[in-house]
Amino acid sequence: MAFTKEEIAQRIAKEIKDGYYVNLGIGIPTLVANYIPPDINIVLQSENGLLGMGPFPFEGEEDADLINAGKQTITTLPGSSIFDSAMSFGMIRAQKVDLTILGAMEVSENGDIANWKIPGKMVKGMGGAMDLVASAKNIIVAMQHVNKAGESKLLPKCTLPLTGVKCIKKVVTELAVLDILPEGGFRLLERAPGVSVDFIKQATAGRLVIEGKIPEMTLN
Amino acid sequence: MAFTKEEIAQRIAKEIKDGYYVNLGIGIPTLVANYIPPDINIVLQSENGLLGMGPFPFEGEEDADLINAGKQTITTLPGSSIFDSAMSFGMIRAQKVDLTILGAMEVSENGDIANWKIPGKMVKGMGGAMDLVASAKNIIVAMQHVNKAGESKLLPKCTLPLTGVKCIKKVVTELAVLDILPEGGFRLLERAPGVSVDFIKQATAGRLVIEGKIPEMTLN
Amino acid sequence: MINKVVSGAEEAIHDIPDGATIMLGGFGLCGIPENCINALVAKNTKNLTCISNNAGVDDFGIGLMLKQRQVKKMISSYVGENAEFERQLLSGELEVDLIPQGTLATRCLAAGYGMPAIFTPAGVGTEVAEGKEIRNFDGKDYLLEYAFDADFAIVKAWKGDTAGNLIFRSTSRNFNPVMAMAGKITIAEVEELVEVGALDPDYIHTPGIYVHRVFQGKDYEKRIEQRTVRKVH
Amino acid sequence: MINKVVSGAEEAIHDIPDGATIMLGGFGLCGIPENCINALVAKNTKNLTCISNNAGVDDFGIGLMLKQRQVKKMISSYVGENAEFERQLLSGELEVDLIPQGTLATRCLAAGYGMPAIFTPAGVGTEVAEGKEIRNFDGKDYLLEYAFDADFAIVKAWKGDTAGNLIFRSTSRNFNPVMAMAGKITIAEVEELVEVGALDPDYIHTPGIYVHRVFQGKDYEKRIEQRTVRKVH
Repeated sequence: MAFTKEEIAQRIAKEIKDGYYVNLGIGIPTLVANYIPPDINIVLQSENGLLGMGPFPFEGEEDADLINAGKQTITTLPGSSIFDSAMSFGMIRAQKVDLTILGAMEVSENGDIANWKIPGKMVKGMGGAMDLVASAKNIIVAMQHVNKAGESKLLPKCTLPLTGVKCIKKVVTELAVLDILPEGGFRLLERAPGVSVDFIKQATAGRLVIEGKIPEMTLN
Repeated sequence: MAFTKEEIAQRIAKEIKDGYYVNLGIGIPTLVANYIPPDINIVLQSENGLLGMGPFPFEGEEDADLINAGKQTITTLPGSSIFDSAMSFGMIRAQKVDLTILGAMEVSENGDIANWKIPGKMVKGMGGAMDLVASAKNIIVAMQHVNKAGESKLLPKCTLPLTGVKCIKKVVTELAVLDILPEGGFRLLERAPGVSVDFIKQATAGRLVIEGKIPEMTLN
Repeated sequence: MINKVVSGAEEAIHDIPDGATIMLGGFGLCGIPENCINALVAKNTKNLTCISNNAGVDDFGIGLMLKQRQVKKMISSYVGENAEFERQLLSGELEVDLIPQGTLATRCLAAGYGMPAIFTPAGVGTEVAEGKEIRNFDGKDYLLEYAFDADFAIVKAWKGDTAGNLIFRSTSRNFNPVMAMAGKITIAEVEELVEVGALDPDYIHTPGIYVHRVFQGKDYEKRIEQRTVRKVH
Repeated sequence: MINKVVSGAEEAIHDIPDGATIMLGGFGLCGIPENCINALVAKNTKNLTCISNNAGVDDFGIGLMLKQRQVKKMISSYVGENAEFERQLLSGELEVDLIPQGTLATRCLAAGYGMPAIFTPAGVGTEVAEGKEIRNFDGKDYLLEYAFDADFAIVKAWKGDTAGNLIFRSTSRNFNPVMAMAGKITIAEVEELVEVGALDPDYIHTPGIYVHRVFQGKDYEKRIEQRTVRKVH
């Protein structure tokens, strides 16, 4: 059975280590916050200028001045800090953020990512994504393995305008966990429960590297 | 009669206009603060990280955490602000400071200044002087016209290691007020009461430009 | 102290001419200078180049200026919430320069700190890098990006004093302090204007030296773009 | 929150090896990390490269390390208050790189903000420019100056929480926040260590992400270098 979005988020949460500063992108990455193991201490960075992001506020406690990078009303946790946009991207560029998790439209086998523009169709802008992917020391992509038309999003080469080059380290989809080899290629690390290696092969357009027996993903 | 240091400071205070942000160097420039006309509002910047510097504290009210760029204990005025060294020099480079007043060992007729080093003798460092002279839109030098050996400090060319090039706009000494012409040369603007133009000529090694009758300096 | 107080938004923006380049603080609708935007809409200043992280929504913020066709060019990082914007862009009525959010912030910082240009890795290998100088430091490529040159910066603060010192509240800080440093003329509207001495010098976010005009704004709507809440359990 | 608390100066500096490059906050004797300096003196760590605006005085601050010959090289902007320093420099025992104060601060900022290099006009046309790349922007020359690369930054704050968030008091702020951002490992000693939640997030000067170790210092002398007072009239 392919994983749900919630399960992708849950699987990614296992990559987060005690003491990490983490930036979560919009979409599936946001869900990761719900699955942080209770026994580790981490801090969420929101690139509009906050360290120590907490959960959504209770109804009636929303504060228009307190939002995350997805423009959602949020709360802060004790020990949080607020700063301006220059410092926010300063700490991102200086690699003080340990892990960045973001969505993608396409990832290529050499670690390129496209997630900001569909020429002639969608012109929303890159926001902070280009800064994040250009600087983060560790980036995990959370996305569906194939798009709505059934085409693989794991490609030999991205077809959409790039967000960043050779920057993605790991991809978690509803089908598999894969890392990207230094020499290029998606190395299959884990498969969703009941999903066959052959099925993943068919869904992956880029070079897939399969070494030995591939275990099933577990969630805790 | 040549001016005293206090009188040099008093004369320079006349150059300060309402609404100015001013940086005062160590020595005679510091004295300028005592002569700001009471009818204008100005703000003193201290490059260690303060806008709105006030007078020295009363005895017993010194605060080790509150000093100026000369490491002297000071006070703040209502409306002051504290910032770090990067912002302090950021606002200096961005020319937000309207006027910088500093001392010099030598000034050349093209506006170069030397005030930080005597090779083999004095190695104290330039502190913030190089930043200030490289960035300030308006710099006035307050100094003695001749050194202790009786040699002119207004030269065709500086002999000491430079602090900055083509940056000084005006020089006020115990003998004269001079500005530096865009094409080079010290233009005599005012002379100290009773000091003759000839006396100033003899004390000035650089090219002295004298146009018309030179008035005496007045102090208020 | 130098007094920077003006009577209100109208006076604050009175000399922004058609064709000016202006910066507008805020992230999404959070911390935007509502009063000054409304005054620019009322005055119908035209052909503006606007540097702002976002472009408002159709009926609020910079969206109001877009609707009236006051904007010639937008320099932003993300404009996804504004349908009229997208229409004008796709039809070619509006010039748009989309740049990475960190590049936007750091080009403001560069202007405020007197640095003519900065280096950033954001956009290397993408269309953002087209025509730009690339330089390698320690094995990593960086783009050379220039400091912004804005005629006016318009920001919104929580508290300000008459000397122009500003304090921002929570994440409404965002681009406001960096833009406040970057304008040739900086205008600050504040929710609460106080006398000098009322703000602690240690906690000023923007020193008054960077601010040329300050006034107490009114009728803040502070609209929330994405109201998200959790259930009480 | 992530807990950054260590037991004291000894633990904080325990892994600073001989030959390390360290930054030390403070301006003159104001805001210097007294506890860590004393611990480095006690441990007698050798061959240090010290980046610090000043070099202390003969019997206080970095002067104590100089006296013990722990410092191989100083990178500073002004060292005028230290006779032992001048003696070691003139005799060639000590390497010294004197750089403009703003360049020092901005090279810290560059490190903390992930900018490999910055441009500054300070030092153009002087011996500071020797061997450096000069670039003209809009008719003005600038030097290319590189971000610092420091193994450790040691700063002194007024208050800090267990997550490493720091607040500085008055002009003891100076170089401390920019150096706190610039160290590979940043150590902060604070006059008062508080629990998370005790500091207002809006008024944090250094976010904890930049700080790796924090401890409550003790026995602060806070020596005054130039005690200047005015008469009561």
